[in-house]
Amino acid sequence: MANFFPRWTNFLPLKIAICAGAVAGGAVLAFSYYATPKTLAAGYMPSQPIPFSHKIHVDQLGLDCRYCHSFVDVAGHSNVPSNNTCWNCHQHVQKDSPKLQPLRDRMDPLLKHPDFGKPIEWVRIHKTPDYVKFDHSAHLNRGISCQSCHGRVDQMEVVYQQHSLSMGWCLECHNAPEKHLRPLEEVYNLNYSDADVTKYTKDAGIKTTEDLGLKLKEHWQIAPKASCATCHH
Amino acid sequence: MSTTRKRVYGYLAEFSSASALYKAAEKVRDAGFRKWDCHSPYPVHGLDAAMGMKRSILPWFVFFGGMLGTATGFGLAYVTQVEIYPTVVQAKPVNIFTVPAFFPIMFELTILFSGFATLFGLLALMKLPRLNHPLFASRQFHRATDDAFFIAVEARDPKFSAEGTRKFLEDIGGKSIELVEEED
Amino acid sequence: MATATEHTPGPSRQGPKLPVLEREKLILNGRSYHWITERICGVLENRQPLLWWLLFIPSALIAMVGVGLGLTYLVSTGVGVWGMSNRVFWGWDITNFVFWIGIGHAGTLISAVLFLTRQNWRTSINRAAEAMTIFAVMCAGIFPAFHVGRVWMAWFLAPIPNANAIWQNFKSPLLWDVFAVSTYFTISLIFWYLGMVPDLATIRDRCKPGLRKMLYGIFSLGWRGGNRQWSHYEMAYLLLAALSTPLVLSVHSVVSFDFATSVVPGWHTTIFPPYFVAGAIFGGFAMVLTIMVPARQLYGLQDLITMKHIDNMAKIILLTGTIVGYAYLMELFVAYYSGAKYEMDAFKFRITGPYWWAYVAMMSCNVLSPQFFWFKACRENLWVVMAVAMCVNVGMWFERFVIIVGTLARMFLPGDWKTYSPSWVEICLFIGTIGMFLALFLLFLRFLPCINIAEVKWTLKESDPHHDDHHDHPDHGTEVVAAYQHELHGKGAVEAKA
Amino acid sequence: MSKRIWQHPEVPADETTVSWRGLGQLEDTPAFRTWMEREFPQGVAEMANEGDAETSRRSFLKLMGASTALAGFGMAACRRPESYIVPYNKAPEWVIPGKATYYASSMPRAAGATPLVVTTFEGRPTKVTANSLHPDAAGTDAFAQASVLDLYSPSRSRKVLKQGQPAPRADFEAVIAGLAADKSAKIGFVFGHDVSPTRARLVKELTAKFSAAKFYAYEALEGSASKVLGDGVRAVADFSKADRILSIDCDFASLDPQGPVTPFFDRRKPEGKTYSAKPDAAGMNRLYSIESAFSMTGGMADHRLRVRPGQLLEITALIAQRLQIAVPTVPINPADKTLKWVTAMVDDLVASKGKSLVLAGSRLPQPFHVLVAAINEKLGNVGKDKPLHYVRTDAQGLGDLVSLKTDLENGTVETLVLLTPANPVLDAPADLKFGEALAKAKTVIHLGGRSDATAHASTWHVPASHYLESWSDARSANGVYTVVQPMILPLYGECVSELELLSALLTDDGKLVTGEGEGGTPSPAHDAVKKTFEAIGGKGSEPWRKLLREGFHAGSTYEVAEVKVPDTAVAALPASPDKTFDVVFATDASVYDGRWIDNGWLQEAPDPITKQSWDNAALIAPQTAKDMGIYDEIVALETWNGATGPDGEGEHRTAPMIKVKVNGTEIEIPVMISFGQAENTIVIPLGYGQGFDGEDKFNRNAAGSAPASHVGQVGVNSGFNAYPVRTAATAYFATGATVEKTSKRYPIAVVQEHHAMYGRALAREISTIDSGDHKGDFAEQLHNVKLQGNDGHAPPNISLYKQQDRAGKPLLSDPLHQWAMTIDLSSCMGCNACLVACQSENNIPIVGKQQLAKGREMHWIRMDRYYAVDKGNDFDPGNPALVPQPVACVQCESAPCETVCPVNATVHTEDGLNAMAYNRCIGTRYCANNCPYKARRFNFFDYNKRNPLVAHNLYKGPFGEKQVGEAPHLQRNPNVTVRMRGVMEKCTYCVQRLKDAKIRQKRGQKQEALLAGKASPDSAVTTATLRIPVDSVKVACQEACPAGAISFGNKLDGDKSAMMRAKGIERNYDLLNYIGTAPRTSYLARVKNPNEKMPDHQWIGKATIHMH
Repeated sequence: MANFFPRWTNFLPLKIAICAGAVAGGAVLAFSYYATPKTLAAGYMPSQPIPFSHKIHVDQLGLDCRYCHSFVDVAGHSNVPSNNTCWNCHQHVQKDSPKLQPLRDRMDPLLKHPDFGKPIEWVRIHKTPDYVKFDHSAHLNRGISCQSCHGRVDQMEVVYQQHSLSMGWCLECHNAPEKHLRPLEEVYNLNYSDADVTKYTKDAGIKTTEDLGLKLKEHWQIAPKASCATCHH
Repeated sequence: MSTTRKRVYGYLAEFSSASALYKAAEKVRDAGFRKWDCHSPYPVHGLDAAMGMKRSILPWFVFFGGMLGTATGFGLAYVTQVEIYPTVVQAKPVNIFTVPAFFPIMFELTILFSGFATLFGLLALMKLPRLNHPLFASRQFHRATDDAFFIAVEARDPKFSAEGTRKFLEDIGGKSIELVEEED
Repeated sequence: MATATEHTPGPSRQGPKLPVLEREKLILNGRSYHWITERICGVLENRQPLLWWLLFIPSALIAMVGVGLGLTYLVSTGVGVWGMSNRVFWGWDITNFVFWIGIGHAGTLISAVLFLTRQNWRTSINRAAEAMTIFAVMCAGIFPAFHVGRVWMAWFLAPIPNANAIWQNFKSPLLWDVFAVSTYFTISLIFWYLGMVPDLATIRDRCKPGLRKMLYGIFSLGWRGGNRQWSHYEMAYLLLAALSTPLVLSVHSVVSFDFATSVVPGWHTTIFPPYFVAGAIFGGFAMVLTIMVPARQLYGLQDLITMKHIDNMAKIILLTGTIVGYAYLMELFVAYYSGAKYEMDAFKFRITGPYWWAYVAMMSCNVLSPQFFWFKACRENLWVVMAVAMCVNVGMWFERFVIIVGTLARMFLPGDWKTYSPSWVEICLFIGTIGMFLALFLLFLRFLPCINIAEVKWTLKESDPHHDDHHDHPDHGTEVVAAYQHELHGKGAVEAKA
Repeated sequence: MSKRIWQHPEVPADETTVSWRGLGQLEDTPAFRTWMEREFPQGVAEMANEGDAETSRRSFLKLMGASTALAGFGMAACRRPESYIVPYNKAPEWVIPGKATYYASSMPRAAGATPLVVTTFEGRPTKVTANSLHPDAAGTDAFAQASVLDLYSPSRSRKVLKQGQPAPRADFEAVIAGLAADKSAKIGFVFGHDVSPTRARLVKELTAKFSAAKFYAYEALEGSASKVLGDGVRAVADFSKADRILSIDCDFASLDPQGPVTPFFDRRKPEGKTYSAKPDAAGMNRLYSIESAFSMTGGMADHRLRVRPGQLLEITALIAQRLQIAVPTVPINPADKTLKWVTAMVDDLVASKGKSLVLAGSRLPQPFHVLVAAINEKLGNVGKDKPLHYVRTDAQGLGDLVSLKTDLENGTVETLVLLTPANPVLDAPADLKFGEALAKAKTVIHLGGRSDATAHASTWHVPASHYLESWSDARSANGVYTVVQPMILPLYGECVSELELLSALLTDDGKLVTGEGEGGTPSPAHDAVKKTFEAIGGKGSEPWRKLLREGFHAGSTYEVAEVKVPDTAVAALPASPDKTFDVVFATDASVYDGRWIDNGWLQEAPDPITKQSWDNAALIAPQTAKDMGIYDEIVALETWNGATGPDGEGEHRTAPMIKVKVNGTEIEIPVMISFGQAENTIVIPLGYGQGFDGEDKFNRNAAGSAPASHVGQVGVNSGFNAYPVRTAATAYFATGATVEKTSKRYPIAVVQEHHAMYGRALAREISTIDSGDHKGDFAEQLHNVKLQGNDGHAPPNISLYKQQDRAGKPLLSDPLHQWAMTIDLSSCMGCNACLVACQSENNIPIVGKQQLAKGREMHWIRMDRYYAVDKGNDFDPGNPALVPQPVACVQCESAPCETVCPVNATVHTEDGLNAMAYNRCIGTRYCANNCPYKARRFNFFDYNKRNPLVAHNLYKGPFGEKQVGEAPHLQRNPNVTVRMRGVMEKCTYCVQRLKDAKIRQKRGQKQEALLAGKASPDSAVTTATLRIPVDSVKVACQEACPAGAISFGNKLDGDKSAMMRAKGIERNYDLLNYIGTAPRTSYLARVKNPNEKMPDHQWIGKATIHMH
């Protein structure tokens, strides 16, 4: 009689266990890092049919967000401007820019382009699933800025998704809105900072935006809901 | 068996019955051996004492495993239900008074963790799985799982001596005494 | 369980004659260790009898068609292929779930509760009963897993940290169920497997080198039967038995909570947990008999699984059947005593309403048929035993059907009353699980030791290290002593020496 | 170029008001006026012309067709698929993406237009509701609610057909041009019975242009009242003035409207319409009903007499006789009981002279109308400020079907233009043989929404524009001028509206312009309507704008007609011979006369009386059924053991088929038991059996007379056609029918299988009088409402727990809103308006007959209807009380469903709703089992993705046919998730509306801050500013209810809210109170107002009062 299993097999179970543990642990870590909206959704930066620069229009030219997204504080849906909003200016400005050719094709009847009258298909960046009902106006009119969800769009040459927009991320703010609350006047000011706080209060104790947010939360009776029907119906 | 020189594992002696094994074990114990074992096809009662073994410490593993399970159950339920995201269901309170509803899961996790502690604790204590062992090289050892009773005394034991131990085993009634050597 | 006999002492004895309880032998005909090894290992080493194939092939086919195709169709098309409606939301699915999970309970009970209560007769049947537990829980698990509308979302049931920051509802009996059933399966599997390790080693040691030896070798983990292993092993076995006992009681209690914690009249009753547990043991033992009696004949294991085993199981069925019958009557009394119209009606409609036949089937199979076991002649007649066991299997299925469908079809508002009947898909799936259960059990017989070899050896008289000491003990009235008495005296002797 | 008037840098001061209309949210504040002026600006510079402005907002398909491509169901892949945002190229005015826009319009109908407010999303009409500003507003019924589905129906006709085959529209346009040129054309026009002033004006113009033109009006279920009252004269009831009402087989509350019905229901509430008064029986009206089968109205009656139709005239004559109106021609030999009943009733009518009202069913034969006119005259009920007055409508000088037939046969009419919504080839009286007459015409042009039998029998079939796509006008019951304005261009380019067709004929070149003209000029129908209106409302844009804004022209009514009391010497009707049966050809609550057969919502809505869906059946009283030998035993209303009925239950239920022979013809039809129906009477609803395909159980497609092409997917194989046995003389009922049993059986789908309450006090009822049964007087009965049934002896529920969170605050923590509802059974009649309204608001799918039979209906509201008959009733035990009870999720505060969900998919919201997160649901269905009200609905199949109407389709899984076409998706409410298979759903109090209202309210904070010029952190925000104004938000069922039975509001508003006042009254009780679920929806017990002198008074209002 001899041993059926060679001696090295004695260590095999331990090795397998260690390897399996490492693989499983690695998979969990990798999955929880890479397969979550934080990684999958944030940072999405598709190229658009017209390379519209928010930095130029907002930061340099000083356009208000609502010039183009005109219903954002009125409707749940934040509208993307229709072609004639662009055309209002761009039939006079940057008339020859090749980047704007798609717009001219659609808007200038003289070009007789086959696309005339058709809309521009912008690539959607910020998307919540169809079972999530996010209402822009509810947030903007209660002191949550564009910036809280979209980031510093005014600094973006090309718009990308800054935050995960996952439910957990939404809940962070719904459970502690003071970090994001600001005076209504500052909602469209993406540059809002601690320095702006003093404009709105004489209370020396309020120094940071969060301090002011706490005050606003109390004063405006802001109590964001966290139950399902707040967003799902 | 090859003739090359090999490391000796120890002696393996067969005994005729459980009672013979039992009596022999007492003698081996009294002779002061440490690295030895009795092999039988079923657990022979009282052999622990006959071999001078202490009670297994496995219950402690299981106790702590179980407590960990209870704590996990409670923590998982309480933290997720009361701390992180309290939900209102059937007007049940969202505070410490809701804990009775968590008892079933705390209980189940206690059992589950205890079970795993038993399994892994046992394997650790038995030093299994170990598929290769010198004893498997013995030509008669396979009967240990059928109908034979063996005592194996390891060469590592300080009292071991090639001749003395063999003689000792013969004296206490061992038959078919075999010098088991390690293979490689 | 034991018969008092007047024993005549041997001629060498002197002293008073003492009447003692002589245990019936668990293993008949004075079989040797090796005979036991040969016999049990022979089941899986020899060529399988033709009957095995005749049973296995149809079972496997039924399992593949019923479970495989049934589930494929179900998942691809929707729960609507079953017969449920917006009035009766559960039908055969949960009926089958409770039925199978109940069957599982006998295995754990035999291996754990009878172990703790030192019922050595369990050793011949516990392995098969535990296997039955595993397979029954597997069959049971299919139903709750696949009865959900979106099975691909069933992972929502697992408490995994997620980007949605939402968790399970730990107050839900259904979540308790998830934990209870998965724990039950895991612990049963561990228990079963650990119990099998020495026996796998036996088989390993009988194998010629080859694939079989490798597999048995791997799964026996290198077991050497050394007492330094046995010592921990026995402790582990004891601990697992101690863990399984409350577990098995909790599992069916938790299953019963699905009903008992609801507001539905006929479900909302505190007697459900003990009633369900008793019913589970009842149904489980019936299934053990249903399977073991033919297997015993098929493989010639009459010396290992003796009429004493069957007699004991029949008595347990009688006991638990009576408890179940008591529960049925007590339900009615509680409903009457509540004075609530809805409660009284629930039982009135159960008994006389559209599903009266199910109630009659339940009552006659579960309460009346076990009454035969009051008679020894019935307990000793294998045909009667099989017939009653089959009745109980059927009756326990109907019990769950009555509780679930009979109640839901006639709830609070007459405006929503509508009866339910299963579709062919549900029927196929149930038959498929029966096929799956049989197929798995036959595979078990084919590849694994169906009787616990080590434990059976242990129950032999000569396995007690002191079995031959007693001639020297003047305080013993007889040399023929029950095995457990040997143990007691053996321990005393050891302690005295130490 | 741009018309974007909203493109102001600053926000309009009060754009909080997007759903201002009918919501009562904005009183007539100055801010409101300012906003209105802005919304409808005068002379906005960018507008090229007015017509441009009118059409641009409706041009959604042209501009926005791609937007629906966005809705995709994407599993999270590694990288998500690219999706696009497709903005408008030229943004249409007033359309705010994602926000509803509301327009006032109306639905033209024979009994007067239903004034509506239409909800549109990005130009898609998705929901209609009553225009509560309209003086004739009376809620909506199921037909109006369901009409929006017809717009998107896949069965809708969308191609021009020539002889039943598709043909180019240009060919048809050439025909019209030819007709327009031929001024001597022998042309006939058949209209419906709806009244359109523009049409009346165009008729005059047509008469002027075409010298030989003839005009007719036809609808299948037309009555003969106008023959008695005079051409174009109608009787209109004012229920607010009627203390005592007698309905002679008149379902005025539902299928046979006689005037705005809401005031009738207001007076069914002893506490007054808004629950603000002390309960008082004196304010209630009393309804007597004499009918042969239960109608919705009969179910409301305080005293109801069941009479076979053959005896109805005798009873009517008896009433006349008691009022000293001689009716010598009708033999009157009433039974004792009947005589007592009638005598006491007439005494009561006489006692309320001038404040009583007698109504005869409009479909009853002429003698009834003669007698009833005389009776009303005698009782002094007619005139201004009286319960009844006669009006003269614009529909005058129109011939009937008999004269049309004659004209067709003798060649007076060669070209026939069929504009009626009826389907004369199918539904004209059989003895007229109208189909044969039609074949004699040279050209028949049929304008219709469905390609039905008439469409196939016509030379030309032209798809009609839906009323939500076309310009028109109409008059409501009292003649208020009401506009019909389009929300959207016709979905299909070939559609033509009635006025467009008439306008084209009036032009010289006969050019048919539909939808909008070249270059976006408005439709000729728009110009025609505007011209008509200028004559009524005055010229200039302001009255016109006001009309479009409000939907009606205030102050315009019909002129009152003087009606000479007709001669009472009426002809007796033929008596019912012995051992024969009377047959009633009933109006159907789902398909009406057959025109709605392709409307899935209506087909699926259970018949309010029989609870049958998708089919019709011959209804027979239990005793009659036994006498006929159909059943061996009398089918009991209630069995002691809850056993299934003799026909089985659920998917196994089949009905025995009988042969009914009447008027010399016979039909086969399944039988259903109907309780409370007169003996020896067979009621057969009309309108079914219009087309069959190979899936039909009896292979009726083989007969060829009703091919599947006559109906769409919804209506195919649905029911049995009773028109072939109906003659002109027996248009409403026939006598002398014989019945033969057959061995055949037919599967039927019945939503509610058990009709009694089984001793459970569910839908509670009390009466205003002490009937001497120890239940006391009105006050005592009111006091004991909460103690009826099991609740009288169940101990109170005491919770072990305090309902608190970690901080010790209450769980339902919202300090602003806590929603609740009451349903008043006293005014609920059990029609399906709420059910269908809910379906359209909440994207509820239909499931088809087979699924419905299994009990898988998806309606969030289950309209339970219970019959109750007192054991001691010796007056007429076969005439049970009918009590409806709509049950939707009652939003239990202590909801049993929530705790059992393992995944937290259904939890409570802070404001007291039982929320349902569809996307979290895995479908264990445990919640639904544990719901005592069975208010939850499970998506057993992907009803939204797999067409449930194709036979066996649901069972084909991935191989099944997908939902047909894109159009049905356009109806969906974008604010409500479309549920997939495997998830649970249920009523959530229209949470999308509540959320929308809250957001609008909170926006006010900003407005306030900006207007006051204060820095926003200093702006005052109080509970009052954040709370939605009292009762301003309405849920869909509440809005739809014509009876005002549903009150909804915020509990924290206290007694300012009608809902809270209703909760405070003694009639309020919780359904299944003893379980302790603490429902937020409670019910108000039904109050019957019997007459102590009536022989049956002691059995009235006793449905539940003796239960314990």
